[in-house]
Amino acid sequence: MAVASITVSETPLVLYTLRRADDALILGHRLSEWCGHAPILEEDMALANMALDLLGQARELYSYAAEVEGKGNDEDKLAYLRDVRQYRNLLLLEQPNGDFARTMVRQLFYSAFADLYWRAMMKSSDATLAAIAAKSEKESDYHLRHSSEWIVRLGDGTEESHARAQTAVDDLWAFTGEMFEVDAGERALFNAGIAVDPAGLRSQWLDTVSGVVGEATLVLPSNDWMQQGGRDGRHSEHLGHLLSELQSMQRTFPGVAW
Amino acid sequence: MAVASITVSETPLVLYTLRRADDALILGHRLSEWCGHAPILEEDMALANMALDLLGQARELYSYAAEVEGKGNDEDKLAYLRDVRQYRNLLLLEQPNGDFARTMVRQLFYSAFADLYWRAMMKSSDATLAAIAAKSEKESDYHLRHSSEWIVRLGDGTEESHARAQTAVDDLWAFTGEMFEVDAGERALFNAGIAVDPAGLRSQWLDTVSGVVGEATLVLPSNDWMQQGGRDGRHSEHLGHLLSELQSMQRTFPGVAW
Amino acid sequence: AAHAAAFQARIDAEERIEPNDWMPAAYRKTLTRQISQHAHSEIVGMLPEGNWITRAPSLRRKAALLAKVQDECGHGLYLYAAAETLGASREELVDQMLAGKAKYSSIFNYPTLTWADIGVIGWLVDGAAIMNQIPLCRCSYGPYARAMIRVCKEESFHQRQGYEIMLTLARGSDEQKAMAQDALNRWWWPVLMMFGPPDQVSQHSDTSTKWKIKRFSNDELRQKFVDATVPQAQYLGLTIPDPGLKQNPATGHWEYSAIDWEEFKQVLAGNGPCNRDRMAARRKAHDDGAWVREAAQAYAEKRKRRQVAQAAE
Amino acid sequence: AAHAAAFQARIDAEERIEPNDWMPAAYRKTLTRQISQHAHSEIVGMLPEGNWITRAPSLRRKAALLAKVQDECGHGLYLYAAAETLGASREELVDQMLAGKAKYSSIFNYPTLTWADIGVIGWLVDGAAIMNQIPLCRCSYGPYARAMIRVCKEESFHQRQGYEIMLTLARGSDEQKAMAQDALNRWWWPVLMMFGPPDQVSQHSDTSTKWKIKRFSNDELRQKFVDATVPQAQYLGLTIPDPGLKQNPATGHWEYSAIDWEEFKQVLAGNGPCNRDRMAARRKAHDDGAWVREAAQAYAEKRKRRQVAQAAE
Repeated sequence: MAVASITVSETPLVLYTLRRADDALILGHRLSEWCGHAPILEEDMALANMALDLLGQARELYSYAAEVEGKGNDEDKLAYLRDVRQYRNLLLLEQPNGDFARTMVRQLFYSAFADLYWRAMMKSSDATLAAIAAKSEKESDYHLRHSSEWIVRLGDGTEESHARAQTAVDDLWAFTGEMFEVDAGERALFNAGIAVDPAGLRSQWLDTVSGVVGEATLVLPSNDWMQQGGRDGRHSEHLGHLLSELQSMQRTFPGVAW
Repeated sequence: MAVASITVSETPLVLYTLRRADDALILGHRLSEWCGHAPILEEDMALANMALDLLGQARELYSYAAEVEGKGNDEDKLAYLRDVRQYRNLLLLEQPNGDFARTMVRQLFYSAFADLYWRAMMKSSDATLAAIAAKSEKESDYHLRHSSEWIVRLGDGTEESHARAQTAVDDLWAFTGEMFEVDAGERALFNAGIAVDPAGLRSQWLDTVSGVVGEATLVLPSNDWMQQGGRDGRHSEHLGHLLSELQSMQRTFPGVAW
Repeated sequence: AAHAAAFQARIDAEERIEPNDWMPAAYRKTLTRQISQHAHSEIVGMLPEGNWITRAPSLRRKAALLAKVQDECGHGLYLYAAAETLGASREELVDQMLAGKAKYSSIFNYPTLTWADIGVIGWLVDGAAIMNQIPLCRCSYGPYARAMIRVCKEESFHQRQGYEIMLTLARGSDEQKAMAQDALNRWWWPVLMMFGPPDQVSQHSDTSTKWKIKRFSNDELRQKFVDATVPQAQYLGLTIPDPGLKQNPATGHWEYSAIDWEEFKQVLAGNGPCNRDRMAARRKAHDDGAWVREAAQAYAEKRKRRQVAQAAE
Repeated sequence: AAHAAAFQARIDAEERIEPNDWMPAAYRKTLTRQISQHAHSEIVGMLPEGNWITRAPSLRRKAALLAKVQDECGHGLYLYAAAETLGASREELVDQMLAGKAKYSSIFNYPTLTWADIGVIGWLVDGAAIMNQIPLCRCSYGPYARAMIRVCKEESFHQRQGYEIMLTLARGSDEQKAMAQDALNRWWWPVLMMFGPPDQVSQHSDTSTKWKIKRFSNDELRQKFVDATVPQAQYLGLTIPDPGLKQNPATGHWEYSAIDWEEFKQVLAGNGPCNRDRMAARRKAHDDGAWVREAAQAYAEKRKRRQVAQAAE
């Protein structure tokens, strides 16, 4: 009987790195689904750009997680041979693209966080994470600007685009709280100066997002209930379908090089 | 290195049976995608009924193919461990569901054929195929009636439903020719009284389909170009995606019982 | 008042109330709400299991799962028909649900993440549903009672199928066993919540009991379910995720830890993992199907006009 | 007439014609058609490869494929910009394509069935495109020539990537080798057709040659391609699916069997395996994106009005 999925020794640093790698891969994968289907060619370019940035981040983070783990895993094993319950990405990032407004709202919510997060992580005592952060921060800054510009255009565009953008904000809002949650393992990494506490980024994140949403003549929901589970592998039903596609080749042809 | 896909010793009878099994599985799978999403609850029931009939046919046909082949394969190995180039179904049947009109036109085109085909196959000199035919003919008869009734309702319903039904007819027409094509291996089976030549069913099929389409105030396209390839595993791009979903569990967890 | 007394006397005598019989407005309203919520639950309940039809790991399981989900749709149809005998139309009831004004069972707001969830849903969710529904086969309202008899028969078939999926996993590879345990861990507490709030805080129960719509309290049914389920889990070799679970040597009952009713309230209020997805899926099916329903109606009207015209010739 | 003579003299002297220069109407028309068809091909060409982005078998390949498809989109953009210098708007050109009135390369009407098709497209389809496009870098029309220089540079990078995918497969497992051979079998003849009809029946070539838009005949380029490709296939250990293929000892050229031009004509006429799917995908992207384009325009107009209003204060 062949082995199905790999096991990962999830020490705090491995798990921490893996969670960020999964974030980048899953959002990058979602963005790549637009390729060839965007509303204008310039957006085909821009969405692919953002997807490529995120795939690049994912590859570095997976490689580092594999290195820290030291059990012979590598970027591809970590990406292609873990099942849905082993994935640790934020629920926000696995949500389907929906229409262009939904894709851009997802991007705004995440990039506004990622930009602050990576900037803070540039001071990590872990040199590899600090280096990844420096590159990722520049990329997130562009993603944030790009998605902000679109949210303003859509929100303050036509009646239809306004309604679509507002629906997207309402539907995705409950997934934003998870970005600021941490567990005990992560807390230990803050104390070691390796990681940063995202709770400290929340008010600045809210300022950024409120600013964009306000300029877009949209409103943030008043419902404060926030959904969680992604960090522990309790995902929505969407991720399993994404993975069955993402992993189909590696699952069908196990153990060969491509 | 684990084995990816099985190999099948495609003697004429194995291949012949496998092609019909793939037809039933792929169409059944497509119909099952509607489950929970149909326009009315009665159609959720009806589409699931048809899907179940087809899954049942697929299981009997795969089991028989495996028995004739005699190499230790079984219905699940044949369904879950062949890749896209090994699948032999008609291109018509792998086409995405699209809207309800497209699903029903696909069903009409195929059932009008299947009903005639299975009726003729009831006289097969192969007792197993004759028995499968007897059951399948009854089922196809219902599928034909059900889809015919819907095509008439949609074609002769509203302007919108008429336009959607006509588009579906136009788009799927080029896939109907493949039902009547045969290769040398199949021809040998006709001569042995095991199989029937579908070419002989074509004019009756056209009568049935023309009658329904005419009553629906729709028209058949005048373009006579017909697309082929499914019987030799040259599929559309849609089948690969269908299989990555259909096979995901067996590919992820090879060799275990469920 | 004479009507009311006669009505209650019939109830007390275990007679069945039928659609054309006199009944109190509150009885009608309570039953309409309960039956339609039950119908909505069957329909929304198609979605979590439907999520695995295209990925079922064998053809036999695929066919069984599809047939099961189809049965649920059938249950929805009988139940809407039963509600219609009380004067509410299916369309109106469905519209209430799609508008978010009518509830369905909160259990369907949890996601099916692995194949083992299909086993657990059959084993525990259907098991709990049966526990709730068996007493309803003796409900005072005839059409509902008769619908429940048919539903219960099919549900116990589903429950056995679900248990058999679990058995296969529990006797399978290490990964399969882990998958089964994980699914049990995620579903156990939500399933216990299916029996509703604890008796001290439960609404509706008083009149429902008087009218013999409800025959057992939430906590009684929940206890019955736990007592039936613990030995099944033991046989499977799975651990119920409740470290406080223990058998009371005096009563023989399995006592379980406190339930997190805050989660229940949140899910009920719309804040569950899949509430948005479920409603979105049902609304999309409804909206995408509008042109089909319109076409069917337009055709039926045309046909009628033609028949009238022909008859007039 | 004096204009025409001076124009031809500049062409003959290998001077570049620039957008504001005088040019014959037929030259403008020919170039607009050719450049826009080329642009459409880049955009439709995103689809067959795009079909594998979500399923690429390693993260490195996934990133490379996505970057490649993005490059194709970029090529489409430069080429539309080059066509716009001739007075046609991108919108108008795209509308022609979506209406089925403008062509794109028929090769993109074949499906990508396995991962090896991604290798073959890079190796052969891009290889054939480069063969066609290198002479265009010296095309008489400046903006087109400059666009082609950039395109060719990127295409040869893609071509090497594709060959490297093939090499990995050819040195891989038996299944991978079979996958590579199968892809070659399916793509070989359609790729040879990319050079267009044989010289005896080719249209447009006379004036295009005179105007130095076209510098080699279809058959010349096809032969050059076959000669370059046969040794590459040999190195991979793959068999070109042409039993008649043989090297002419006198000329050194690899002679190939007759091409099935009937298939070419059918695909060109809309009867290829993916014509309908490709057009449907592009139309859907266009239609689904309409509200986004409208919103962007509405916002730009609002903003302009606000700036005018502010300036007036």
